[in-house]
Amino acid sequence: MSVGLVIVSHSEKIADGVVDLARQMARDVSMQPAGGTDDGGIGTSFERVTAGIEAADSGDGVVVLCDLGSAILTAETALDFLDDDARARVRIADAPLVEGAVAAAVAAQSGDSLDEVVAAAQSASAAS
Amino acid sequence: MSVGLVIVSHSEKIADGVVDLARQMARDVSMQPAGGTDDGGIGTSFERVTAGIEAADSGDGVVVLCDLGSAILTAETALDFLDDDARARVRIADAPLVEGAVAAAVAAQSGDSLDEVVAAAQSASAAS
Amino acid sequence: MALGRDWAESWLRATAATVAEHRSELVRLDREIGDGDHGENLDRGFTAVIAKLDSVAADATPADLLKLAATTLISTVGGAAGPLYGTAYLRGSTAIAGESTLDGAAVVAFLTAARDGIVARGKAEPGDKTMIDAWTPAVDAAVAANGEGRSEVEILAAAADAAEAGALATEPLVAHKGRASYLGERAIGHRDPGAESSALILRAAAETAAESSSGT
Amino acid sequence: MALGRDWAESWLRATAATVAEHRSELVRLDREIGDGDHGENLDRGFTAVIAKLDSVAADATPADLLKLAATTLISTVGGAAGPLYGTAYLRGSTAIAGESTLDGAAVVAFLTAARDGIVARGKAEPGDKTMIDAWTPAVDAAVAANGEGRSEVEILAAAADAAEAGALATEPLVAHKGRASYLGERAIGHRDPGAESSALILRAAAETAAESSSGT
Ligand SMILES: Nc1ncnc2c1ncn2[C@@H]1O[C@H](COP(=O)(O)OP(=O)(O)O)[C@@H](O)[C@H]1O
Ligand SMILES: Nc1ncnc2c1ncn2[C@@H]1O[C@H](COP(=O)(O)OP(=O)(O)O)[C@@H](O)[C@H]1O
Ligand SMILES: [Mg+2]
Ligand SMILES: [Mg+2]
Ligand SMILES: [Mg+2]
Ligand SMILES: [Mg+2]
Repeated sequence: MSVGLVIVSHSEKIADGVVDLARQMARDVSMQPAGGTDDGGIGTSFERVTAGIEAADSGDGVVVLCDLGSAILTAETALDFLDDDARARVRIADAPLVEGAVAAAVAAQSGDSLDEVVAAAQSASAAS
Repeated sequence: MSVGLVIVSHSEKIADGVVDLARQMARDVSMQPAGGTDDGGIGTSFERVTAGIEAADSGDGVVVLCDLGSAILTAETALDFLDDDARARVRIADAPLVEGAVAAAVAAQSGDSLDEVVAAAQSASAAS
Repeated sequence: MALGRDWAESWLRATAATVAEHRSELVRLDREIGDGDHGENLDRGFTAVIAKLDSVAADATPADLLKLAATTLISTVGGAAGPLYGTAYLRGSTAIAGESTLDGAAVVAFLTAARDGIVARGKAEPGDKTMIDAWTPAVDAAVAANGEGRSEVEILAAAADAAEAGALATEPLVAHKGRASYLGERAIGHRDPGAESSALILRAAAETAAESSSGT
Repeated sequence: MALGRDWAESWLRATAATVAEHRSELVRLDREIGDGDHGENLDRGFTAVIAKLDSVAADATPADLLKLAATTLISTVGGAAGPLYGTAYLRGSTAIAGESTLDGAAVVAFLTAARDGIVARGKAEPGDKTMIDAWTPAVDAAVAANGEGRSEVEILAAAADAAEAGALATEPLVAHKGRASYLGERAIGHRDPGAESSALILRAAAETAAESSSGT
């Protein structure tokens, strides 16, 4: 297994597209889009984020990438509702969404540890 | 008028979603998605980028935001093919795609100059 | 007389009503320095809260109702206000867990924990032009009123007055958190929508408290 | 005998053929350290180039054909190789503009300008594990062969040999440009797909030059 990713965006299209893009360089990584509100509008969904974290978690850890500040607030709230054991395996990366997701996906595909995948996301800058 | 934006992504969904997202905070800015290949696959399209720049250019300048490195190569090539006059009004921002686009859109909406919009994009970091 | 289960329910219903009434004003404020959805977000959220109130057991505590509001807002608001108010009600309800009626100290405990929850979630400081700029003066005023031995109703009225003043006082500020922070100096002259909605919420608390203690 | 319009057309057709033949090998290399589309990208691009060759005027120069290839690749490849090879053929064609046949100096001028175009576009340095690691030794070998007074055919053969060696020599490198740079040390042991396709392109140039000068 490997570290999984959750892509939290205000836009369903962005989250889905980031998964498509990162998938090209990471065929085997569990990547879950969590974009848009429950009804697909612009905003974030606690349910989609929570479900994404559960689906991405194979036991090796989950890295959550977010677009704007309120996506981070939603992701942090989702973490609060996890049990301690699950929460210990989840990290919210301080990284740009698209660029961080691709870097994290490549690291996860290579079997990197949770901390390494977070570091890969966070060292991703604008397009390289 | 105001500075226009072109959102260059390897994914049509990402480019479209970024425009939707940035639109919320910038109702009047010309924002053109240029995502995916000519047939909508994952990749970048010289034609879509060129058309995006033309459509976004109202005379006050255009800021181009890109996801990965090959998107920048495509955008730079598109710039090479513009006439000198048009090219002088276009800048490729060294900024994360989603976060930079939102910041740039807000600046453009406020009537900022081309250089100011570029600076806004480039000072955008991971989610704030 | 005291603030019990019925007051908590009245407060939530009155909040939904005032949010619906001020929906377009909140949208307008958020359009000026944000994305224009704050009124919709809260209207959606509190409408969902109201829809759940009928199924609450008769022997529920105020904390039970406020915790239900918390989880419902978290699930339905869709913007920053969802996790922020959700965390506020959640932490606030924890602070008064098990109490069937709230005295002045309990009201202060609730407001303090709610404000601390918003700070824990959003990391904003006073002066950052956020809802904290309504909540912090509200908590200070509540603490002072309680220290002077005032009633629960008076404590909530003092909190609501301070929150309104605090919301107004966000107008000259530059934002350092949330979407308005993208605007830099251009946020000056605009009231923070979350501070405004916080003032509405606390005014609803004060008014429903006054009504329940006058026995209406 | 000399390298004229017909050679340029033969080279482009041979390139399309060798790219199609090695398509899955290029895909495999790109899957190991990139996104796995390099073979498809080039196959799509050169197929589009070929489709345009029939409409080229009989009195076209080599530069005219190579410029057509440039703009077609830019429009159709869809990956980094599009702007990179497009810029290479564009700058290369500018360096030999108007010449109806290419002597050794012209071949060197073309290769040098093409390589410089890739560098101008992609900002890669030798050793960054990119197509530049095939092009730079190829240009160096071509310059040397021309300095020794060798024929155009020999110059291109020397360039192709050097490009192949350069592509092979990318295997132990860490990438500093392009997608493979995401992999860090894990790119070690894998050949750069763009260096490999560059070697194929230059081999096609040498082989078609040999054929056209032997009069076949
Ligand atoms: N980090 C934060 N800390 C405290 N309050 C915040 C923070 N971020 C945003 N807010 C509040 O949230 C309000 C906006 O809420 P809303 O419109 O629902 O969210 P969004 O920005 O996601 O659309 C702001 O007016 C502000 O009061
Ligand atoms: N900045 C660059 N400079 C030179 N060559 C580059 C650069 N970026 C990528 N390349 C070359 O492009 C090749 C990949 O091409 P391709 O697969 O078509 O692009 P993409 O990465 O967009 O899928 C790499 O193997 C490398 O040789
Ligand atoms: Mg809003
Ligand atoms: Mg919003
Ligand atoms: Mg590729
Ligand atoms: Mg590609």
